[in-house]
Formats: sequence, C-alpha cells, structure tokens
Amino acid sequence: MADRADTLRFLPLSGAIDVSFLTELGRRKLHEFKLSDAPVEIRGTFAPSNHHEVASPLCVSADAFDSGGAAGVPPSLCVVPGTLINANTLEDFKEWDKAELLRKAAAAIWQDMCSGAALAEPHRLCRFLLLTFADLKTHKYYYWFAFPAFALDPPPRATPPAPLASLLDASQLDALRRGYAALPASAHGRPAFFAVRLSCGSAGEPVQVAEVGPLSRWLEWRGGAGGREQAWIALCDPSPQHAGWPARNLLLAAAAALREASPAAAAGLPSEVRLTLLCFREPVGGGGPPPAAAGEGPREPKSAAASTLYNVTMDVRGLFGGGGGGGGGTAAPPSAVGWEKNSSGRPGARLMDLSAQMDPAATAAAAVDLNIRLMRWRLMPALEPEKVAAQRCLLIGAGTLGCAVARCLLGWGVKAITLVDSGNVSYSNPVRQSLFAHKDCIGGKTKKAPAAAEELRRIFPGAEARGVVMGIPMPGHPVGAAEVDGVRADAEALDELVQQHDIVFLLTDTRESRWLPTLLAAARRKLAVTAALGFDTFLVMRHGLPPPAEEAAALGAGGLPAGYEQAAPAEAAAPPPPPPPRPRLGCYFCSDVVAPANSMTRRTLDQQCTVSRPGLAMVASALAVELAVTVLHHQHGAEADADVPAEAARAATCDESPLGVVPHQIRGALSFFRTDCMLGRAFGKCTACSATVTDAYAARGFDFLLDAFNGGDYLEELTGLAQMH
Amino acid sequence: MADRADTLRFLPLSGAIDVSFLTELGRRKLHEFKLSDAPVEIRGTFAPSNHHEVASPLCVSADAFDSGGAAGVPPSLCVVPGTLINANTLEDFKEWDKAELLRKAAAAIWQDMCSGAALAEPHRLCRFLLLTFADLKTHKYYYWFAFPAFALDPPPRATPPAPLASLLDASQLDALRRGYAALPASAHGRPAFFAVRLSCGSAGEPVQVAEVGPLSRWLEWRGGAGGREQAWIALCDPSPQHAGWPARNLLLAAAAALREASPAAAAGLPSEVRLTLLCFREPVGGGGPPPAAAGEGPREPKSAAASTLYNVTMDVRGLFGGGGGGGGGTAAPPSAVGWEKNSSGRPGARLMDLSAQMDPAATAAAAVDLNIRLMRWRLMPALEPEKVAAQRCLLIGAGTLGCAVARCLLGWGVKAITLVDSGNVSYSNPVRQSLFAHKDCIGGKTKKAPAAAEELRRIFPGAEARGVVMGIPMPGHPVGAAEVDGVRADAEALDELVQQHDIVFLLTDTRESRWLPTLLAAARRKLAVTAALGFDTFLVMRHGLPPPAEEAAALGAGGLPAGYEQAAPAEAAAPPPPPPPRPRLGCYFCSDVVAPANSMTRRTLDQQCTVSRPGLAMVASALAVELAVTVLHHQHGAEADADVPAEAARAATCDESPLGVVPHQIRGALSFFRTDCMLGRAFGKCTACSATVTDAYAARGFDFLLDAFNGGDYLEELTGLAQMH
Amino acid sequence: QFLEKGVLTPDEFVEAGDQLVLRCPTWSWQAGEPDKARPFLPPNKQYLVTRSVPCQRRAASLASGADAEMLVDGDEGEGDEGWSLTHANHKVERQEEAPDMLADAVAHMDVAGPSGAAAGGGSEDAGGADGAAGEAELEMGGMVEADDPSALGGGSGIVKTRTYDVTITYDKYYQSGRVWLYGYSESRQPLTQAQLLEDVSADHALKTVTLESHPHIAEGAGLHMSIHPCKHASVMHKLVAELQSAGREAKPPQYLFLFLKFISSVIPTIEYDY
Amino acid sequence: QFLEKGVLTPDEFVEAGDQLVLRCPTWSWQAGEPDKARPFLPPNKQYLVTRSVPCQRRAASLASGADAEMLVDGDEGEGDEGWSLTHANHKVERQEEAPDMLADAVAHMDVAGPSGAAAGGGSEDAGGADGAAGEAELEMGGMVEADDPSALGGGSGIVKTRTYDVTITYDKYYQSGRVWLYGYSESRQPLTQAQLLEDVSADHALKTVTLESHPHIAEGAGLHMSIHPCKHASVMHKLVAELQSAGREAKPPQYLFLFLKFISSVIPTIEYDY
Ligand SMILES: [Zn+2]
Ligand SMILES: [Zn+2]
Repeated sequence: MADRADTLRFLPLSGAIDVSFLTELGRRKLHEFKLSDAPVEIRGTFAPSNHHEVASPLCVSADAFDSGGAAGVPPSLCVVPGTLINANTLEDFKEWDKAELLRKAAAAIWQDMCSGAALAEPHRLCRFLLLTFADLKTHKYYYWFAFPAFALDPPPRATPPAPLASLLDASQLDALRRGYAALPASAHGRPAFFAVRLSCGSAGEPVQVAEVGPLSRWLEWRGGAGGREQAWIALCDPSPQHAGWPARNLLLAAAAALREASPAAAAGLPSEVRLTLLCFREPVGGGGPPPAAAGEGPREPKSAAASTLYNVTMDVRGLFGGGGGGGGGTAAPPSAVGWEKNSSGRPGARLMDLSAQMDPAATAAAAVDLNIRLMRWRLMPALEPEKVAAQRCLLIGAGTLGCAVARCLLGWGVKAITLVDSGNVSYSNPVRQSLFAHKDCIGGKTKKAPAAAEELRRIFPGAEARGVVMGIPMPGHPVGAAEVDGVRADAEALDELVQQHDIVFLLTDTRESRWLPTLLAAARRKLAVTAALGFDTFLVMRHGLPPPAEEAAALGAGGLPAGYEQAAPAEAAAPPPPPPPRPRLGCYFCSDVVAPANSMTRRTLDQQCTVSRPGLAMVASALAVELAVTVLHHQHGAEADADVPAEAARAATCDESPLGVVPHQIRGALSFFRTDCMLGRAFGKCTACSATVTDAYAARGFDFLLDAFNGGDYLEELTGLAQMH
Repeated sequence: MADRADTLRFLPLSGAIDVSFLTELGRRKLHEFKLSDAPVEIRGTFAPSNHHEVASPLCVSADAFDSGGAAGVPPSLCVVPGTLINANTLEDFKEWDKAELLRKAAAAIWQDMCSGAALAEPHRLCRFLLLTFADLKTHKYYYWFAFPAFALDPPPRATPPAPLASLLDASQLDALRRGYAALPASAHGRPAFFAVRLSCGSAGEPVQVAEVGPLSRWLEWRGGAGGREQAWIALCDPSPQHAGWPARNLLLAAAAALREASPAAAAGLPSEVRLTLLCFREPVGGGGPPPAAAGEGPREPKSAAASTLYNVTMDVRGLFGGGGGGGGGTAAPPSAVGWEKNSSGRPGARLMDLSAQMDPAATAAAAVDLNIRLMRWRLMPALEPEKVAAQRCLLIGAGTLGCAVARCLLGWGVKAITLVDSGNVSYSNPVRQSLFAHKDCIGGKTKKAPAAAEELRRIFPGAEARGVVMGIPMPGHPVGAAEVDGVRADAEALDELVQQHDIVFLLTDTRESRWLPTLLAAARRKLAVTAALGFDTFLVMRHGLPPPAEEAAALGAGGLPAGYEQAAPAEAAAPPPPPPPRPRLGCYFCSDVVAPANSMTRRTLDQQCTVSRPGLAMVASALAVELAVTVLHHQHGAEADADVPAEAARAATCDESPLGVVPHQIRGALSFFRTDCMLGRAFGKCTACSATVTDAYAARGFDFLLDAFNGGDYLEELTGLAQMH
Repeated sequence: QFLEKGVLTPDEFVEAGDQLVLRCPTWSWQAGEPDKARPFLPPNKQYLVTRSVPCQRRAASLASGADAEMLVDGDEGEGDEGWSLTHANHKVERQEEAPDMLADAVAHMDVAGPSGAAAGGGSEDAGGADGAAGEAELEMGGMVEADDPSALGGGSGIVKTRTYDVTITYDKYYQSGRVWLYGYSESRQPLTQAQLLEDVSADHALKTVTLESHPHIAEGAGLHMSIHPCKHASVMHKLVAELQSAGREAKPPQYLFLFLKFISSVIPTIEYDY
Repeated sequence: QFLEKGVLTPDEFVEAGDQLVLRCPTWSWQAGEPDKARPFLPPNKQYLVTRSVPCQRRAASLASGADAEMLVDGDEGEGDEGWSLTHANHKVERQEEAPDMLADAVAHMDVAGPSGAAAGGGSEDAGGADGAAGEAELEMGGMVEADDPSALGGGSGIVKTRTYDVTITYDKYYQSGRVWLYGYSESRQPLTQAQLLEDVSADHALKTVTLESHPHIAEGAGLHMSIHPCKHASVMHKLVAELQSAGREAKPPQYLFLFLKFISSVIPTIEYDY
C-alpha cells in the first residue's frame, strides 16, 4: 500500500457568516462589548456533506453567542467551539497579530492532543477563530476565519480513498448509520468525531461493523480480538470529497494517543503510524423517511456525497518530544496553519457588504421590478413589462391628467418620465393633482413640472423624472417680434423632447396646446396618446402613426414604394406590389373642419375650464396609460389598426394585442358609467397630422410654425380645409 | 339767514390702508428704515365722492412712498401729503405722544394759514399723519391716521346746505365742471381746493359761473365788480353728504386770509366772517362719456352724490392774535383734533390682520371650497357639493384602492376620511399606492393607515383624516382563546367606526375581509361601496340598504308596517297599505352560495393576490367614489333602486340622479376598455346582509361574530345556505 | 380678430386701456412689480386698476329678481353656449339693512374652520372679542382729544361698504383681458376668499372664478379673485356680434367697455366705472 | 379543514413542523425575535428553518425541459385554477459550467443601476475592482503562513454554490405555511433581490413572490423573498385531493412535506430536505 500512498490533502473548512450573526454582533458591540476586544466564546456548526460536490460550510449564526453548548442546535449539525475577537477599528483588524492568535489556539489544541484530552473530548480538536470588524455605519462587516491545524513535515500520506460502500454491504452500511445515530448526545451536538469497531471475518468474508462508539474507544478497539478486529477513526465530514479539514487534527490526535498509550513502546515503534480514517457523509438522523403520504414513493435521492476510507501513514518522528518522553506532551507543537483563504485563493480577510441590502433605494427598485415581473408571470408569456418599463414617456401637461398618468406609468415600472408644463402649483391643485402637496402651493412660485418630477422621485428613487418648464406655442396665438426667439427656442426644445422619447401623452386642458405636440409626434413618428376631459365625459385616444417618410413619398409619387422603382429594372420579375395600406387612424384634430385656433369660440370637450368630476381624470389617465401599454404589446405597435368590437360579438375583434383590443378612441361618460370604443380614420386635410402639414414642417421648420401661430387662417388655407367651409 | 344757522358738522376723513402699502412698508422697514422711526413723507389720495351715501376714503397704497408729488396718480384723484411714523415696537406705537404729534402738524398748518401760504398752495391745508407698527412675523399691522384740524370755539355755523343744482342751471353746472377740469395741473394732482367766481345778474336773474380758478384767486374775486360778483371757496369733497373734513381747514384758512388781506380793517371788521363753501362732488374729468358702442345708450347713472353749498358763519374773535396784530400769524393756534376714530367710534388705532391671508392652510381650504362651488355652478342647481363634502367616509383598506379612493374623495371636498388597515408600507407600494412615498418604506415599520392619513393632511391641511391600525376579523379564520379579547375589541371598534361614518368603502384585497364591514354597514344602514380588482377586470358596486329595523320587523310580521297595526282599531278607515317594496339591491355576498370562509378555494375577482394592471385600481377607485356621489344626489339616496340601461335606449333609464344613472354594479375589463352596469337583487340567504344575519348580530353581538369567525359552516347553516348545496 | 373671435392682441389691449383711462379716469395704468413685467406690454402699462370701488350689497341678494335682464342662451352641453347681455345688471338699490357683519364674521370662521387658523379677518366687526389685539386695547387711553362739536359722529347717513380694488390684466393665452378683485370689508379688513365669493353672481353657468396670485402684484397681499378668461373670447365675440347686428360698430378700443359690462354681470354689485 | 380547504390551524402547523423536524433533521424550530412572537404559536416553535441549503443552478436554466413533470391545469381566468404535481422537480444534474458569476455581478449592477447605489453584493466575484474595500487590501500582507502541502487549493472538484436559508412561518390570514428565502452568493454575499429572483421559476402562473421583512427575524438582514401564500390553500387542497383519489391518506402532520414539495416547484433548484 505504501508505494501507492501520496500526500493526503485536506479540503479547508469554509466559514460562513450569517447575516443574523452580523446583526447580533452589531447589537452586542453596541450594548455589551462596547470598546472591548477581548475574546468571546462562540459556537459554529457544520453538517456532514450531503451533496457530492458541495462542501458544508462552518456556519456562524445569531445563536453563535448562545451559551450552553448545543442547546437549540438541530441534531443534524456538529457544533464547533470558536473564539470571536471583534476589533474596534479597521486598523486594529488589519494589524492584529494573526500569527500569534493562531499559534495560541493551536498550542491549546496541541496540549489537548498530547495530554489525551482530545480523544476524550474530541470537540477540543475542531476549533475556530473569528476575527471581525463591524463597520456599523456603512453596513460593512470584515471577517476572517481560522481553523487551526498543524503542518507536519513530512505531511501525512494516504492511499487513494476507498468508497465505504466498496467495503461494507448495504446491511453493514445501515448498521453503521444506526450505530452513529445511536451515539449519546453530547454537549456539542452531533458527534463530529467517533470511532468504529469492525470485526474482520476470515479472508474473503466481508467486514462487519461491530460497534460505533465515541472516539475515546478507538484506542482500546484498535488491534483488539487478536488482530481480527479493526478500529477506524471517523470524522463526520463537511467535505464531499477528499478528507475534510477537521481530519488533520483528528489524525494527529490519534497518533499522539498511540504514543501516549504505549510510552514504553513508543521509542521502539516505527517512526510511521498507520491509521484508517473514515470520512463519514451519511444523511443520518431524524425519525426515518417522511411518510409515504407526502408523495409518490420515497423522495428522489440527491446526488449525495459518499463516505470514504483512507489508509493514512504519518511520520511522527520528532513530533512528540524527541524519541522518548511520554506523558508530558511538552514537545513544541508543529507549526500551525489555518487562516482561511479569500475568494482569490490567498490568505485574506473577507468582507460582507450589507449596504446594498440596507440601501432603501436599491430595495425599492428591486421591489418594483419584482412587481413588474409578477405581472408577466400571471400573463406569461405575452406580457412584456420590461418593454413597457423601458419606454421613455413625454407628458405634455403636469396637471390633473399629467400627475395621474405619471403615477400610472410609475406603476408599470416606467422610469423615464418627462413632464412639460409652465404653470405654478396653486392652492386648489393638490387635492386633484396627485403629485403635489400643500407645501408646493405656499409662496405661489413652485413650478408644476419640476415639482411633479421631484415627487416622482420621492415616490420611487429610481425614477428618472424630469420637469421641463416650458410653454407650448399655439396656433392662433400670434407671436410678437420680441418673443420670436423665445418661442423658437420652445418649439425646438419640444421637438427635441419628442425625439428623445418614445410615447407622447397630450394632457393639457386646451385644444390648441395639443396642436404642436400632435404635429411633432406625427413628424417624428412617435406614439401619441391624448386624454381630454369634460365635466363628466372624457376622451382617450391614440394618434395614428403616419407612414414612414420614404414610404409616404413613394406612395405619393405613384403607389409603389420607392425601393421597388430602383429594383424593378434589374430584376426580371418584379415582386407583386404590396396590398394598399389600410387608411391609418386619425389624430385628435382629424375630425375637425376648422384649425385649432378657433377653439375659443367652438368649445369642445377639453376647452372648458378644468372643472370636472374628480374621478374623471383618474379614469381617463389610467385608460390613457393602459391604452398605450396595450398598443405596445400589439405586434404592429403604434401602427396597429383598431376596430370597434361590435356589441354583439365582442370577442371577435379583428385587431388585438395579447392584452386585449387596441381601440382608437375611448369615450366615457360618468353619467352613464359607461365607456365605448370608437374609431376615426386619418383626414387628408388634418391641420396637425396630414402630410401637407408634416411636409411643410419638414421643409420650413420654425418658419412654418410661426405662420401657423400667427395666422388664423394659415393652416386652413394650407391644408385646403378652408375650401370646405 | 343767521337765525337758521347751526353748528356746521364735518364728516371725518377715513384712512384706508391698502395691503400693497403694508407690503411695501414691510419691505422698506427691512431694507431701508430698519430701526429708524424718523418721519417719512408719503402721500395719500382721495376722490370726490360719487355715491350718495358712500364716502371716499383717503387711500394709502404702495405708491405712497413715490416721491415727486402726483406722478402716476390718476387725474381723478386728489393727492394729500402725509407723514408716516413707523414705530419699532408695539409699545412704542402705543406710547407715542400722539397729542404732541398732532399739535406739531397742526402748528405747521396754522403757520401756513396765518402766513397766507395756505391759500397759495392749498395742499398745505390737507395733511395727514400715519402712525404704524408692522408686526412682520405675525402679519399684523397696527395703524392710526390723523387728519389735523382745529376745533374753534365757538364752532363755525352754517345754514342747511343748498344743492348746487338749485342755484345753477344745467348749463352753468356744466360750465363749472368744465372750468374745474380746465384747472392747471399741479404737483398734487387734481386740485382739492379751488375758487369759483360768480356773476350775479340783477335780481331774479340766475347766477352765472364766471370763472373757476385756483384758491389763491378767491380773495381777489371776493366782492369784486361792486358786489355783483361772488366768490366761493370750493372743496373737492370726499364726503357724499355734509361737508367733508378738509373743509375745516379751508374755512379757517379763508378766514385768516381775509384778516391778512386787510390788516387795517381787521380791527374794525365784525367778529364774524361769512363765507360760501362749495362741496364739489361732480364726476369731472376724462375724455367724456364712453363711446356709444360700449352698450345701449349711456350707462345707467349711479346714485351719485350731489354738490352742495353752505353759507358759513365763523366767529374769529381772538383767533388771529388778539384784536390787532396782522402780518405775523404769531397767535397761538386753536386746539387741534384729528386722530381717527376706530370702528367703535372712539379714538383708537386700527389693526389690519393679514394672517388669514397669509395662512396657507386657510388659503388652501378656500381654494378647494371654491373648486367645489365651481362644480355646482356648472351643473346648477342639481349638484350638491356641500352634501358630498360633508360625508364622513370610512375606508376599509389603505392599499392601492384605499389610497385612490381617499384622493378622489379629497377632490370632492370630503374632509372626514378614516382609513383602516393593519399593514405596513412595503417597498413596492408607493408606485401604486398613491398616498405613500419611498420614505415610508424605510425601516419597514410604517403603518399604512396613519401614513395615508398623514399624507392626506399633507395634501390638504383641512383634511380630517384618521388612520386606524386594525385587523379586520374574518369568518373562517378561527380565533384562538388568547386572541378573543383582541378580536372582540377590533370588532367593536369597527362597529363604532361604521356608526360614526356615513359611507363605508370596502377596499381590501380579499373576499372574507369584506364580510364584517358588509354586515356592519347593513346593520347600521350605511351606504357601502365595494371595489374589487382582478388582473384586468374590476367590480364596483354599492350595497343595497336593508329596510329600517322597525319596517323590517313589521314586514316580517305580516306585511303591514308596525305603526298601522296600532292605529287601525282607532281609525275608522285604515289608510291603504303601502305598495309592496321593490326587492332591494344585493350586497357583495348576495350572489354567493357559500359563506365567505371558503374563499381560499373558490377564487373570485378579489381573492387573487394583488397583481393587476396599474391603471385598474385608479379606474375602479374613481368609479367607486363617483358612484357614491351619484347615489348621494339621488332623491332616495342609498335607498335608490338601480336599473341597467338597455343597450338600445340608454337615455330611458328609470332611476336617475341629477348626475346620471345610479347603477348597482359596474364591471369593467381593460382588455375591452369597456364598463358595463349590472344589477343583482338582495338574496334572502345572504351570509352578510340578510335579516337573519343582522338580526343574529343584533341579538348576540360579538358572540355571533365569534361563531362566524370560528365555524366554517356556521353562517351557511344559519342562513340556510347549506341546504342549497 | 376682435370681430371674428372676440380676442385681442397686446397692442389692442393697450389701445383699449388708453381709451378706458381717458374716458373713465378712475382707472389708471400701472407698472406693477418690475420683475413681473410682461415684455409684450409697455413697462408702464402692464395693467389697469381702479381702487376702493364700493360694493354695498352681496351678489346673492340679487339672485332672484334682477336676472331677467340677462339672458343666457345655449345649453349646458358642448354646443354653442354663450351670453346675451341686453342690459348690464348694475343698478344698485338702497339696501335697508346694514351690511351683514355677523354673516361676514361667520363666513370667515367657516373658512378658517376646523384648522383653528382663524385670525383677524372681519371678526372684530362682530364684537371684537376674538382676542387678536382687539382694537379696544389700542384706544387712546390717557390722551383725550378736545371736544369737537364740529365733527360728525355716527348716524350721519353715511354707509360703510366693502370696497374693491379692481384690476385688469392681459391674458396672453386667452388673448383677452382678465379681471382681478381684491376686496376689503366695511372695516377695511381684507376679505377672506369665502367673503369674496359672496360678491360673485352664482346664478349662471360658465362662470369660473379662481383664486390666484396677481400676476403683477407682490404676493404679500394674498390671493386675488379672478374671473377665469376661458370664456371671455366667446362672450366678447357674441357681444360684438350683437352690436353689429344692431348696426353699431365695434372696434378694439371699445373692448374694455364691453368687457367691463360683461364682467359686471359676474360681479353685479361692484360699482366700478366704465 | 385541511382536507376540505387545504388550510391549517396553528396547532396543526406545530404538529406538522414537529414531524418535519423529526424526519428531516436539517430543519429546526426557531424562537425568532422575542418581540415578534405570535401568541398562537409556542414561543420556541415560531418558525422552521434550514440553513445553507445549496442552490447550484438558476431556475431559468430549468425553464424549457424539466417542466414536463409539472402540470398546471385550469385556465388563467377566474375558474378553477390549480396545481397538479406529479413529480417534484428536484433532481439537479451536474452543471458543467461554473456558476455564472459575471451574470451574478451584472444582475446586481442592474438593480443598483442608475441610482449609483451599487455596493458590495456579488460584485467582487467579477474581479473585486468595485473599490468597496476590495479583499486584496485585506490579504495577509507581511504575515506568511507556513507552506502547507496538506491543504487542498483550487481545482479540487468542489463547487461553490449559492446557499439559502429557508424558513417556514405560519400565516394566520391564509391559514397556511409561508416560505421565506434568504440567499448568499458563492462568495457568501447576501443575494440582491434581483439575484434572488433568478432562483424562482417564472414559468408558471399563480406564483406570487414578494420581498418583505421576515416576520420573526430582525430587520437588519434586509428583505426576504417569500412565496405569497394566497394560493397555498387551494394548491394544498388540490394536492390532498390527488393523494386521496390515489387512495392515500393525507393528514395535517404531513402538511409540510406536501407543502415543501409544492414549494420546490416554485424554487426548483434550492435543494432543501423534506
Ligand atoms: Zn390628424
Ligand atoms: Zn347580501
């Protein structure tokens, strides 16, 4: 065997600190330790590994401070005594003489080994040190575990491990498990170390497990019955493969006990000690398997770790006080090792950083994100909450509608919300405009847009909310010479904003203030959604998306998309022309026969001063957002056509998103508690979204807008609307 | 004439401080005066009275500090120079030697009178003092005007005033007006004092206005043309009747001028001086009447004040330095008077208290109140916003629905809002629950109900919002012996709350938590409104009101109301029995065939965990409030029956409030963007609202509830529902 | 566009204001707070004001009878609503009762109401017992003025009224004038908002009154009441059309006379000139 | 009512917990924070815990194949929804790749995202360059440990996994158990919420996961992930009915075994015992 033996390598224990331990440590630091950094006795636990490639850590939880040994520890765990040193400062933590600390701890273990106490009370073999520094202000916890062991020279060697199952048949394996389970409870929970007595039949007969007992029996069992019995030292092993770290001290303690047991013979003994080590990894304990009722037959076994046996050879020359001196154990201990390695594999402290857990903003972001995911999970897989949440939304108007729309968007996880408004918060606003509070009214100088954005961040720190204080230039509102530059800047800024966003919500309370945003949304091909209120009626609608510029140009030229005209000569068979497009949906102005400037005398829904039933804005705003969300889920997005479901056959709508129908207009009346979907096609002479208008804007830019602002009839003449009067 | 003369009494000027003056005073106090209380020259203005019973005040506005005389003052006003003394403390203000102040100011006027300067520059005659103390912290402004005049002994006497129109015909009146208007502008605006020269024709001929000129001409005009001319001294009179206060000094100055003009004759003159005083109250000025285009003919004349003439007799003996001494004006002035009287008619300072104007909470209350009135004005006279605002609302649940309902109620002006919830604000709440912000999540210990109430007050300081932290005991949730007392307290507190409120909103997210509030609302005959959410569907409904207890008892006994049974024997002809009542509307549980405890396995709308499209709660909450408001406006209130409007004939609903139909249930689906009204009648075996249940509660109280909480089948057995399974 | 739509440019507003000041000299142009000046109006002609306009009765007292003069046609819906003013309701009759000071005080208390913020206001009218440094404490004490038989005391037939400062600003958005009201009680206390509302006629739809900071006046005064201009253009348009159909001319300089006539139907008891 | 409705009384919960602890000794009863103790449970049996449960793979990696074992019948609507578990999806195969630590770190950064609040978490796995007192700074420096040929270094075939502390509390409202999860990364950093979610199977409806403070544990740890108990009773009812129809008995003491089997379908890669 010896020729096959190689250096036996042990898997270091891994210390696992529990958050609850840190919480408790913080509490004791504040109320008990204060500035003391004296050692404190604590306890850790480990379980035998029960997964073939996962090692069980040494866990230190809040109950580590509990006195009284293993009280309260589940019977499946081995208790490990430890020493906590909590440094007062990070400097102390770094400068602490760790070598000395380890040396002292190791010396105590060495003492126990040499005195034989270790075999009688084997929990003395497995100890740990824990050096900590708790930075309570920043929620950072520095810690370093040490699991003291001795580095022998030469190191112990072993043959490759033999699976226990290769030596014991099933009945013997079971006997071993039962024997272990029957071991008397100790003050340190499940025994981490124990001894097994085996009776070896004649050659060829299988080995029989004769007895399982405390480690202290090992010496007596070893070589009993005239060599027909064997005794193993056994470790309840946290490591799934290899030998676990606690085996190091176990082996050395066993070797020391051998020398101690026969001091006279010691001198004469060979310098090598041979031992059999059992790394025990059985899922022992408990009252047996769960009742059959719990499921269909026994539970699927995990990919469990298997117990293994090592034949270990140790060179103990010079270890225990030269050749002769028994009894005293006064020899100097071998050099100690055991400070844990960090994740880079180098000795070093670790850091548990709870600041993220303690950061409310991050917590809120996660919670909101989770809520969004939950929605998908309910409607899986159709719902695309991430898509919704990624929309950049531009809200024109930060009044009753704007506030409610912004809140509803926040509910959908939308973060990028920009509100445009030039007004101040007035005293009657907060009870209806849900992003303002009384404090915003005081002084009368708080601008709505930035105040709303600030409130959105106050609600959800992750909101990327912006408030832009800006008036919306309007047709029929002539621009004086002194104001031209300012109006130009506003119009350009608004265009810029429309381009920077994905959805434009039109939420002002007058008709003509919707004109420029409607035009810009059409020109930039952005989804526009309008909400408008009467006293107890509302209108929510999405604007149809004009065709892309090149397509529109091609259609205007002759019906064939532009690309085809170039490709046709080169190809023998021209592809069939695409089907004529369905007329697109109209915008807010498409049903008008006068330009918006006239609105003062032709009052429609939204032109009345904002006195409406308080619930109306909540309903309209929510529907505006939900309409946009539904549209986003449609395969054609903002280009989706709409259909009005017939009363009789609601389910048979032609165009649906996974969220349902994608109507064009939703009109509602609180006096009937009803809403109805309607549809209006785009109007070729529309003063806001027709190609005439968007082309004029593309060609002349602000000059065109200026004409529209100044001249009452300009738009009507331009679009040909005037001829219809 | 003399025998008819009586003491001439003058209407004291009234000082009117403008808020703008106080603002400016505060500003100058802070930036300019600081601790100086030295006199500051200011100016005030008054207009001639143009209302027959309203006197024009002496106004002091922000521009009072403007130097440069009358610059910027409208030509219709007379400018009065004044002296401001702003005291540093209220003590100073009170202790200031006001007699001395007045004496000095009067002495200066006296000096001007005796020197003749007063007639040349008559603005020296009308002066004022203004003593102030500005308590800038509390927005309280103390002030006291004095208009110095001299108390003569004996006082001037006059005949009763003659209307100017009795002396001058229309053309002469017009000449007088034009003459006054043509007076040269002075540094003190519209001349407060002037002179009129009249030519008296022969006896019987009317008096002719010969000339209007500055006061300085009066002496020369007096007695000109050999007695055929008269001269009047005239005052642009702020008083509509009687003689205005400035006339006092005018008269004395004229008398002094007379003595001065003929010192030699002075000794020989009679001790009495006779003068004619014109109290001028004509609406002179401006470019004539407004153009005819402004309306249909000239504007209705106001009840204008009329100019009057006084023949004044003054005893000037001993006034101007004994018998002889002319030229010097060295005689001691008569005693001065002029400190203004307070509203009790006693000399005393006044106080303008702007704290109410400056109080943001009061301002907000007024603004919200105004908004509510505006709604009525739109729907006048049907809307009763005060009735809505007076409702005391109990909200069971302070989550997504509770927050939105509370906000909508606030929009309706409701102040008394009580929220009941036992939960804490969690990190995912604020983006959907509109009364919470991120700060409420931190620490995880903020209770929703009080936090929501606090936010309501933050929105509107006038809100009487209360948050009650309380769990709602539920049927099928057995109560352990240790918990009975706590549950009893909760149930009793909830009953108490229901009784204290007018409307109960059921806004929890589970079925069984609605049971007890439903029962209590039925037992206490309160309007209950339920809102419940699915993922994209909602239900909003009002619970039918059970008949009053006595009526129910009577109906139960035999169909006739109880009162009739007693009355019948006494009366010969019993009144016809009332028509059988229509079946009342159902409650949330009326359509169930199992008691609420079973809800875990029979999921309906509201039993799903609260994951719904964010807009849904906004819609449902708003509709819940608007439904309640509509019901309140119905003539039968919570007892109003409902009808489902037929699709074809929506307008022909049978039961409407002025706000529209009063449906029973409103169901909506975001997947169709539709809402529909439905109706369900009360169910005799309802586990929550049937008479069996409310009677059991009335009889057994908490013991009954405890049976319901504990026993899964108790309610079904009690109501007979079990037999239907 | 005055004739067509009833709206006014800033220049036309200035022109109309000049006319008003010329013909009704109780009105004057004001510069207002310099930092609030609007660039499209001359610095010294930012708004118009007339001060201390008496207001003897409450609008509510006119509610029943005097309205026959004013016709509102159109319906409540989205149709063609508008005003038809045949006669401005401006004649004020002698009121026998003294102004209801108790109601005054009560109204004030209503507003301050439960918040306990009541202070000052018109309260001392009702007896001066509200403790806020009552005027009694401020009476002359030791000093006694000479007896003055020449001074009129009470019972003189002179009525104390509420008074208003009425201002007209230009509303760029609505391209119209906008009226603002700041009122004082009979004892020269600023009126509370609830009191202000008593002088607005509540009997017609389409009136929208707001309480806001004045655009040209320092905030210290508190809020002014304003007739919201959202309907002004349509009403002015209607009035102009009526004039024209009666064969009269209507030009921008006359705007404010018409406008004030219209406004006087909203605040019928405030007796300003026009 | 366990059989009828799938709900559990507190006493039954204790009984079931005792069974679980007896048969699966990795579980133990805990007292929790004394001031959070619920009166209807014994003070030392407030909740159940098993610690450091390995979780080698992310639930998402199971998404496609392994689900055949689990049937969800019923529809999405208000009808009779429910679970049918024929087989708990608990077998974990050897995963060739090391845990995706980069993804770990990225996921963490996603959450902290724009708020700039990123700190700690799993970041040092990705290189430790995030500056938060990197571990490199904490290495042993001057002190050199004796060379130790007996210690295994890397490449030992041992896998570092995420680990979870799994707790079960009693939910009085839903009368059911409720599972809470607190996880640690491979390098023993608490998992962020976004990381936690990676271990929840997202492939089925009816799962409702929340992040909340643990009802019995001090807040200092941050939020725990919990499977919301709103559906537990109905699922348990269904499972019980299945057992019964298969001729087996189902009693409250077995509740937690069934319950954990059900929960393991929600968190399929967390390998706790039951
Ligand atoms: Zn259009
Ligand atoms: Zn019912």
